[in-house]
Amino acid sequence: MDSHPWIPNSTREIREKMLEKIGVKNIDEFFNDIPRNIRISKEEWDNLEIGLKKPISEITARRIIEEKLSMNKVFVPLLFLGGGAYPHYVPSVIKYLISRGEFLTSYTPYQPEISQGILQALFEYQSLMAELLDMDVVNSSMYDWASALAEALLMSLRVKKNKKKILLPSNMNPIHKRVVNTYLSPHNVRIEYVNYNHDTGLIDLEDLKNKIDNDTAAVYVQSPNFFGYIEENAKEIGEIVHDIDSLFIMGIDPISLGLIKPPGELGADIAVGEGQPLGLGLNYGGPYLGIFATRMDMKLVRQMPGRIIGLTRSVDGSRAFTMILQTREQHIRRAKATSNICTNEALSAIAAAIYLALLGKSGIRKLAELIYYRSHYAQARLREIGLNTDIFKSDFFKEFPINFDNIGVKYRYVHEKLLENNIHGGLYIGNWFPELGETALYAFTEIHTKNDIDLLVEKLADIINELKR
Amino acid sequence: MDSHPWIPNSTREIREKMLEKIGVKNIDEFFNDIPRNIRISKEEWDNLEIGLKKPISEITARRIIEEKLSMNKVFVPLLFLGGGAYPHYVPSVIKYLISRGEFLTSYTPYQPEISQGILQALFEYQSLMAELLDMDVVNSSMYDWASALAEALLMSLRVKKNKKKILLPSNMNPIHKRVVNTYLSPHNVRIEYVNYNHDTGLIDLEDLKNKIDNDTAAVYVQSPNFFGYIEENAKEIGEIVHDIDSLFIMGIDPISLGLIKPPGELGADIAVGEGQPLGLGLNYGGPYLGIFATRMDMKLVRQMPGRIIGLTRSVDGSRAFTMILQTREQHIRRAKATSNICTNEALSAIAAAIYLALLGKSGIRKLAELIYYRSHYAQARLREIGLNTDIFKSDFFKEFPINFDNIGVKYRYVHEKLLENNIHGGLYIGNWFPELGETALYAFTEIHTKNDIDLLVEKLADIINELKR
Amino acid sequence: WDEPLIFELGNKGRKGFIVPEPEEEVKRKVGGIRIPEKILRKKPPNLPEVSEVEVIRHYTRLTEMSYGVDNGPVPLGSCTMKYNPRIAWEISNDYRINMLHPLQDERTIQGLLEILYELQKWLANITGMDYCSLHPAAGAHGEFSGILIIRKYHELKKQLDRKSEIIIPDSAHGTNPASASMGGFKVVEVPSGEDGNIDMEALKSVVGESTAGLMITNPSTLGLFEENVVEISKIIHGVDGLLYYDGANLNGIMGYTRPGDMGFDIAHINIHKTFGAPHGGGGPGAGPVCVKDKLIDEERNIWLRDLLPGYRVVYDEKTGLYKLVNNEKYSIGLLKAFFGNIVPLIWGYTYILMLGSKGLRTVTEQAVLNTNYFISLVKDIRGYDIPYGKDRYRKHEVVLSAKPLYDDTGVSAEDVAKGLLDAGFYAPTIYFPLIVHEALMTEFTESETIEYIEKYAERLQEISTIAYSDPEKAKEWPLNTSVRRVDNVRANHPKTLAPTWRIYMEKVCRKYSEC
Amino acid sequence: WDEPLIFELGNKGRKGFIVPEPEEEVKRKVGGIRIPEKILRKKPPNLPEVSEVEVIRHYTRLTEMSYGVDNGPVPLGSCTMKYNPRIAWEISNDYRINMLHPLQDERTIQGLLEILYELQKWLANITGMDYCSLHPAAGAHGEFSGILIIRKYHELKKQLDRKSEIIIPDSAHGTNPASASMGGFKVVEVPSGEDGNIDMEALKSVVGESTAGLMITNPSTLGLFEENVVEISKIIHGVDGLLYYDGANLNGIMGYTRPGDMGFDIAHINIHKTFGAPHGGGGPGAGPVCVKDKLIDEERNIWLRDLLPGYRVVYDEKTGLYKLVNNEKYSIGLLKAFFGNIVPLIWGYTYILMLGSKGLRTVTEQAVLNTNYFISLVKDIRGYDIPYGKDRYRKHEVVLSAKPLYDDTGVSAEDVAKGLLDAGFYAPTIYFPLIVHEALMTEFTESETIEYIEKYAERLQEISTIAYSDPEKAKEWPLNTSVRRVDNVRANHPKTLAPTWRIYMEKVCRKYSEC
Repeated sequence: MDSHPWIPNSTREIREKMLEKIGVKNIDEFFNDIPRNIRISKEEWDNLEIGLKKPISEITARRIIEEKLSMNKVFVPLLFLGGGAYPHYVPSVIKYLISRGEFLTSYTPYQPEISQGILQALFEYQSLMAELLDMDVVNSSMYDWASALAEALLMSLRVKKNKKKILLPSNMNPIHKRVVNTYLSPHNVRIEYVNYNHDTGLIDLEDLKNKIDNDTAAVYVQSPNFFGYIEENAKEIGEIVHDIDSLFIMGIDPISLGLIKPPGELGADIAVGEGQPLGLGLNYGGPYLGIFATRMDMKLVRQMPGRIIGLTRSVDGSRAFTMILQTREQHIRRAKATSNICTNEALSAIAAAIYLALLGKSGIRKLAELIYYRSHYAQARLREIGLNTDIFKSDFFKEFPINFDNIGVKYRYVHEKLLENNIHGGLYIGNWFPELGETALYAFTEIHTKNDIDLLVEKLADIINELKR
Repeated sequence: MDSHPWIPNSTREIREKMLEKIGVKNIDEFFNDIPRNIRISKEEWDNLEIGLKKPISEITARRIIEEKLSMNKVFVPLLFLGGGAYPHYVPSVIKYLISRGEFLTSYTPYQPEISQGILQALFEYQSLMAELLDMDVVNSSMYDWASALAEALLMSLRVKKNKKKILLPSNMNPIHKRVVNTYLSPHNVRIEYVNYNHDTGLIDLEDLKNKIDNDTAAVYVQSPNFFGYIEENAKEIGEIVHDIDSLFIMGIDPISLGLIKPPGELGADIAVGEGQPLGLGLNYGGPYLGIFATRMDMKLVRQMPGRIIGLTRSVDGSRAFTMILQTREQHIRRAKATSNICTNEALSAIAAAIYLALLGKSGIRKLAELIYYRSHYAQARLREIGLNTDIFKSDFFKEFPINFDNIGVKYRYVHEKLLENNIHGGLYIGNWFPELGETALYAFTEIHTKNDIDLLVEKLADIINELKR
Repeated sequence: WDEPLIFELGNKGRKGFIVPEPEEEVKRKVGGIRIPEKILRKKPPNLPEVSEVEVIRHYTRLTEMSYGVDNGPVPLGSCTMKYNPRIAWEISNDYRINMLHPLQDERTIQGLLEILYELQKWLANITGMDYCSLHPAAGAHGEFSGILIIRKYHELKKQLDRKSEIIIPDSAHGTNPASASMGGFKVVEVPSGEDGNIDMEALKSVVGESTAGLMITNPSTLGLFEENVVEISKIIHGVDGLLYYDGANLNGIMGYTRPGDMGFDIAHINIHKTFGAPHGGGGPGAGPVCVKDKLIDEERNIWLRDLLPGYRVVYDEKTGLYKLVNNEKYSIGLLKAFFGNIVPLIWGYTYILMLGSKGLRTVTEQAVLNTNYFISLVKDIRGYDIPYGKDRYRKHEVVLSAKPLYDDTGVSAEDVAKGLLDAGFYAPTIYFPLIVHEALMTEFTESETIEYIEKYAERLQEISTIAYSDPEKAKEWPLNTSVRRVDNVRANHPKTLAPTWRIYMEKVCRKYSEC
Repeated sequence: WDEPLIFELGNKGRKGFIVPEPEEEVKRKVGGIRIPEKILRKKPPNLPEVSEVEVIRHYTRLTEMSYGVDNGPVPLGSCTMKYNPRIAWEISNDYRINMLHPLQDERTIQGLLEILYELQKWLANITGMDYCSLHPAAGAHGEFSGILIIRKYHELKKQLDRKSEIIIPDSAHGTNPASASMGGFKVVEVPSGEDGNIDMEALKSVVGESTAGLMITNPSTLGLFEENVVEISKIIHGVDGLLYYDGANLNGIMGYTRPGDMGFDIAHINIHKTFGAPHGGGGPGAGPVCVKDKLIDEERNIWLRDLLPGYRVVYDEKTGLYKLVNNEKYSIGLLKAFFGNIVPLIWGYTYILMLGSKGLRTVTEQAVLNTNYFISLVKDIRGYDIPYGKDRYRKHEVVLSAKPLYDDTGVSAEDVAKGLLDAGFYAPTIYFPLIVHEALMTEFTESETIEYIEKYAERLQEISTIAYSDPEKAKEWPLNTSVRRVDNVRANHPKTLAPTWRIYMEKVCRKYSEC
């Protein structure tokens, strides 16, 4: 093969020089220890369908990929899907900064002296997130909300060693339920679900009190819950949980914390959440950012999963950053580690940190307010055209369910009609919550202007009117 | 006004602190020296149509601009326009590197000690370009080819002080002719045009010999010329020019120099050209890169326009880069400067340098060959469908004129039909060269695959066939 | 070079981003915020107040205080830090990827699904496996998936009660035992022999009824190919255990042999190692998991592929559309909410697309050639030793031992590492694998230049020379980095532990008045 | 920190980019390359042979050895180096701009034309002029346009033979006399008075029959508003001269007064200064030129706007389309091949769009406030003086004189500049304007933080202290930069002059065997 741009030593001259110095005739000799019967011949390998078999130019690759990308349809801003991932605005500053190669192409900073920049950036992420959550300790990222939640539950089982039950709310994200099931499946633990109040959409406190017991290691609350409604009784729930010596875990949408009391203030022992809204693209589901935080209680901290960066000093007394509490981790503790996580979502965490720095103290509040206003405006307008936008009677943040039972067709029909108008409607949740009938969850953020919402309302009104005829 | 992200001191507290320290009551006081009768009132100013009058969010701005951009139609790769700007592939490495803020946001490196990086990058541009051109001295950029040519002509008038005539080829880019006219208009100089041979498309040597005289300061040759044809007699022309003690100026397409003898080898005293093909986007005409080079002859060098970076030493003997020969320039020499140029196209020059480094010694040849092949393939195929692709009998590089007189309609009709098929055809040149009839210049580069060319041919064949019916 | 914390920057009232006001009509119609008082946040979070200018400058400086492959070699063994081609950066930033919602109608993302479909196929071909899921977010996530597949396999075969052990060699990555443990298995370690291969007698002695499976990486962390892999496979399969392939070291064998051919049932792949996606200072990664298909239960027609996590992309001949499938009944389930880590997957797709099978073999060849060239330069340097498999060629990496150096001079592997940093190089992985004393696990990958490899070897020589002449000097390294050696005791001491700024301010700063 | 030249990197046979092969059918049909032997290049250019990895690393390092606004203040007076908002970076990299050919059918670029149309209008409103052309590529290009407009004006009025002089104050930017000279005019300099205004008596004494026009920037390079501008305008117009406004210092007055209101006929604008486009280490810039319209020839109906260079975008009510117009008959013509420097224009458009009139006034206010705050911090530092207009407030910039320092200690403005570099700051423009001895022309713009301005002032104080105590030390600066002071004599000496690598190798290196 010709020399390749990514393989600088693949020239004939260099290869020969190297082989000579090593004292072998050809490269194949290095592979002689691979038993013949499990080797793949060059011919067979070269003919495997792997890429286009031979190296191609960037020019050709771009054309091939361009053709595929052109088959994707972008609906943003006319996309009203939420359900755990939200169309938010990503400031250009973030795209610029996380493109810089010193961050992008670096590894986990095992050598702190040469990596102070990225260590500081991650420490700042932890610190900024701690302020937003009002929690003390934040790790430097998990894969996503769902896996962070699952690890939080595993952690609570370690902390509350003899307790074998987990209480989850039935109004939590049903996708997260599946992830929790996967993570907890190898362990001897019972998962029970606390009902939600069908009137308010919120956790039924009575049901919680009935189900919580001494065997309960942790209770989880998602707020805003899957329906988008704010669990206004979170503090009370926390007290119930703590009364029985369980851990109180909260799942949050970070932007909502501009308006809603943070988990720390509500008494949470562990907080988890999805960092995607903080300056990460939708990217069809990843990479996102699992937020994981806990109180400054060594009993908790020592059981935390994931990397933690700490602020300390160098030998000559200047400020320095380094990875701390590594003895929790797999590369030291192996089978006894608090988690197997190694590669995390560090660059996403830095993006989120930049986002929080850009918005700052007042910006996060203003953003939450804007989203609140826009989503409630949407509710009001959709109510006017005869849709059932008030399934629940409490207050929501950025998304809410709309019931379409009264229009006489399946939601699927509405979805198709909207698609024809280049609008991607909300998330159908009738399969997960059959008790809610033909219901879809619609999300509204700062990217949805009044005009966008009015357009959605107009098209939905057209669909409804056409059905009436 | 609220504090603005780009104006960090625009908070009430900081403003007050500053005003107090200065000892003034309010900001208006700073403007008291502006006579009342020429001041604009706040009300009047605030209501002027400037942006949206009030500051807006990045989110809003993006939507507004997105709406406009969506009204632009991108034809690349199915765009066959040339005429001085060409659709070429821009490697991602270039886009990445010239986005880095240390280059992007820096100024002309007046302070060499803190700007060695950008100085070295520009020195490397000069040096790489010198190798490609086989010239000794290259400045660190002009605005574009046309203005570089105009400055070259002004320079030759300075070098050949008592000569007042310039000979230009009639087959040069007619847009460049206009720019030359503008630049030379204030000066007492005669511009004459040398005919081109209607058989070969090349400069008519006899006509040149007739027109050149002792008063001729410079003779310009563009190769490939405006028709895309290679001025194979360039060396001979150079000798004719030098025989009469004129300067020989060549205009080139840098990529063509992978295949074609460089101006240095052909005897050029000054070389100019357009750097846009070397990794710069089309950008509707700018920023581009004016290439400007000369021989290492202090009589020439001292008359060069533009910035030049040199390699030298620091006081302690280490290698260092700095701007040299600044006494030629406006900021020192003022009215006696060799040019008024100050801001140039430095970042474009760095992009071109990266491009040349990426392609390297063999890549530039391979690229030129590819373009040669693709454009000649297009010629062969278009000839097959009955178009007159052989107006001239010599050889071309990446573009050539096609005459449509035989299909019975104006070229405009063909253009419209192609547009309907989402193809942007070549450049109509019948207005500039009426002697060529309904003729358009079609360009083909590495971005035009065989399939793209076949598609163009197919659509043109359809148009022709439909006309025959 | 000292950069303040973002909390120390800024000024009251500054902001870095303008949040639009709600439209007047929107405000009017909504009326106001009706969130109950008891849940309304009163105290704003203590976020900084900085301008956009300050944000750009702050992070620009932090990047300049960091080090990645763009700056020079990052020869961390097993981490496979190769060049990250910038074309994939541009493509992965395309809005036609960034703006796709994970729950978007499948018919509207056919282009992306085609990319993912092809990537699944290519990875299966590269590994010699049959089916791949692109779901896991990282290597360890893939491992955990694999462990859960092993678990599910035995569960479906109704033998999980006795299948309680996973065998792992002592040279394995830490994630292997951790993953096995997260999967509820007991970890049984087997030692390596002098030749670097697993000690077969020891293996045989631990394999038995309770063996659920075995996890190895091959080539091992010693950079050595496990020569008995076929026999190992027979032994494990003999007790109906499954073989798991840790793909971290795939860069050493691509094009010469494949996990599927060696007898592995399950394998994960690190897109951010072998296939050129960047590591982002810790992540994101992507760790697809693949299986060699086999029938598990004839009656219920359950195949190993049915156990894969997340979603697979399949092509529906009938509709001509790509779609996602997930066997809800037998799949081990979801390990994260959505499809997978798309951005690194796009990098991997681009990398493979542009190299093809032929190019990937060149990758392996050059990576291995670089390793052995490096060995030829350092093997005779005083103080370093290359234990295990004395006369064998290495594949993707080599583990030097600085034990002789340490014994002779007291200069440790860590000191050597700091001596490399001091000269502007990144250090190898140190103190791993655990079976090598004073280990320096070094991997250059195919994208390192001969010039750098030689300079690196020269620096190791220099370090040796200094260690033998002036060991105290070696203990001082690094001097040229942005900070000197970090005080790890203080960093981890409960009294001074500062995982966030608020804790630092409260605990370290206020209590000890040290800020 | 020393980075080799790209020519010193690489290795035979390496490449950084794969060029595709022509398709087989293409090769077959073409047959071969038929370029005549005599013009075919035989010797390949001596370009380096480097891999993509090396290119990324080389330029990454070069960027880290550079300094821009992203790194800290670049207070070069009159250069107006303000923050370059990153949103415009993203927008200007959009393929729907990058891939538009300048000769593309106007109907297919309506979005871009609308942007440019609005920008023309906004710039006209900002400057109080009537029509703008976005054609010029830089400020000096705009100036040259303006001079040619003056020339054409007099030519059309058939008075060019006597209109041979352009009047320029002694505080003007170097480009002003250079542009006038390129326009074929004789430059007549007028001095500034003690108050910083033009010496009106001197002006009156040079104005006359031969006065073609006058070029000034207002506020001047001293940062002072020309208080007599209305009178000056009357004087120049009185002899039928035209007034040209150099827009470099527009940042000091936006929202308070406009060149059009002051009596100027022609003005250029630096998009890369006032309107936030980056300077890219030297360019690209964009220098639109605007005119206050007036009738030149009633009979032929020629207006000043008809003289504008390049193309203007107009909106055609009839078709509802934007289109380009150029008055071929009276326009001064083209100054470059195509429309204009689109990328910086897009930056400027975004900047103005996001700030609006109100925000632009805040820009001016803050820039001026920053200047005067800086003055309040440095005015009493020993060794610096602020000549001209003693009690007047400055606008966008201030010129300190280090003459007292130089007289007292021998430490010059250049030494001060190097002392700033040594502390990690960029230096002001030095030795300009020429009328100030040991000038330090300093402009922070609105985007500098108070924190930095204060640190900058502190450093000037430190420099003064050191200069008075240990002047030799000041001569040593800088010590902390990537190189020490550059040997300018050697750099410019014909014997050692090395403008390219080939010349360096041939002349300096081979002759003196110094490489």
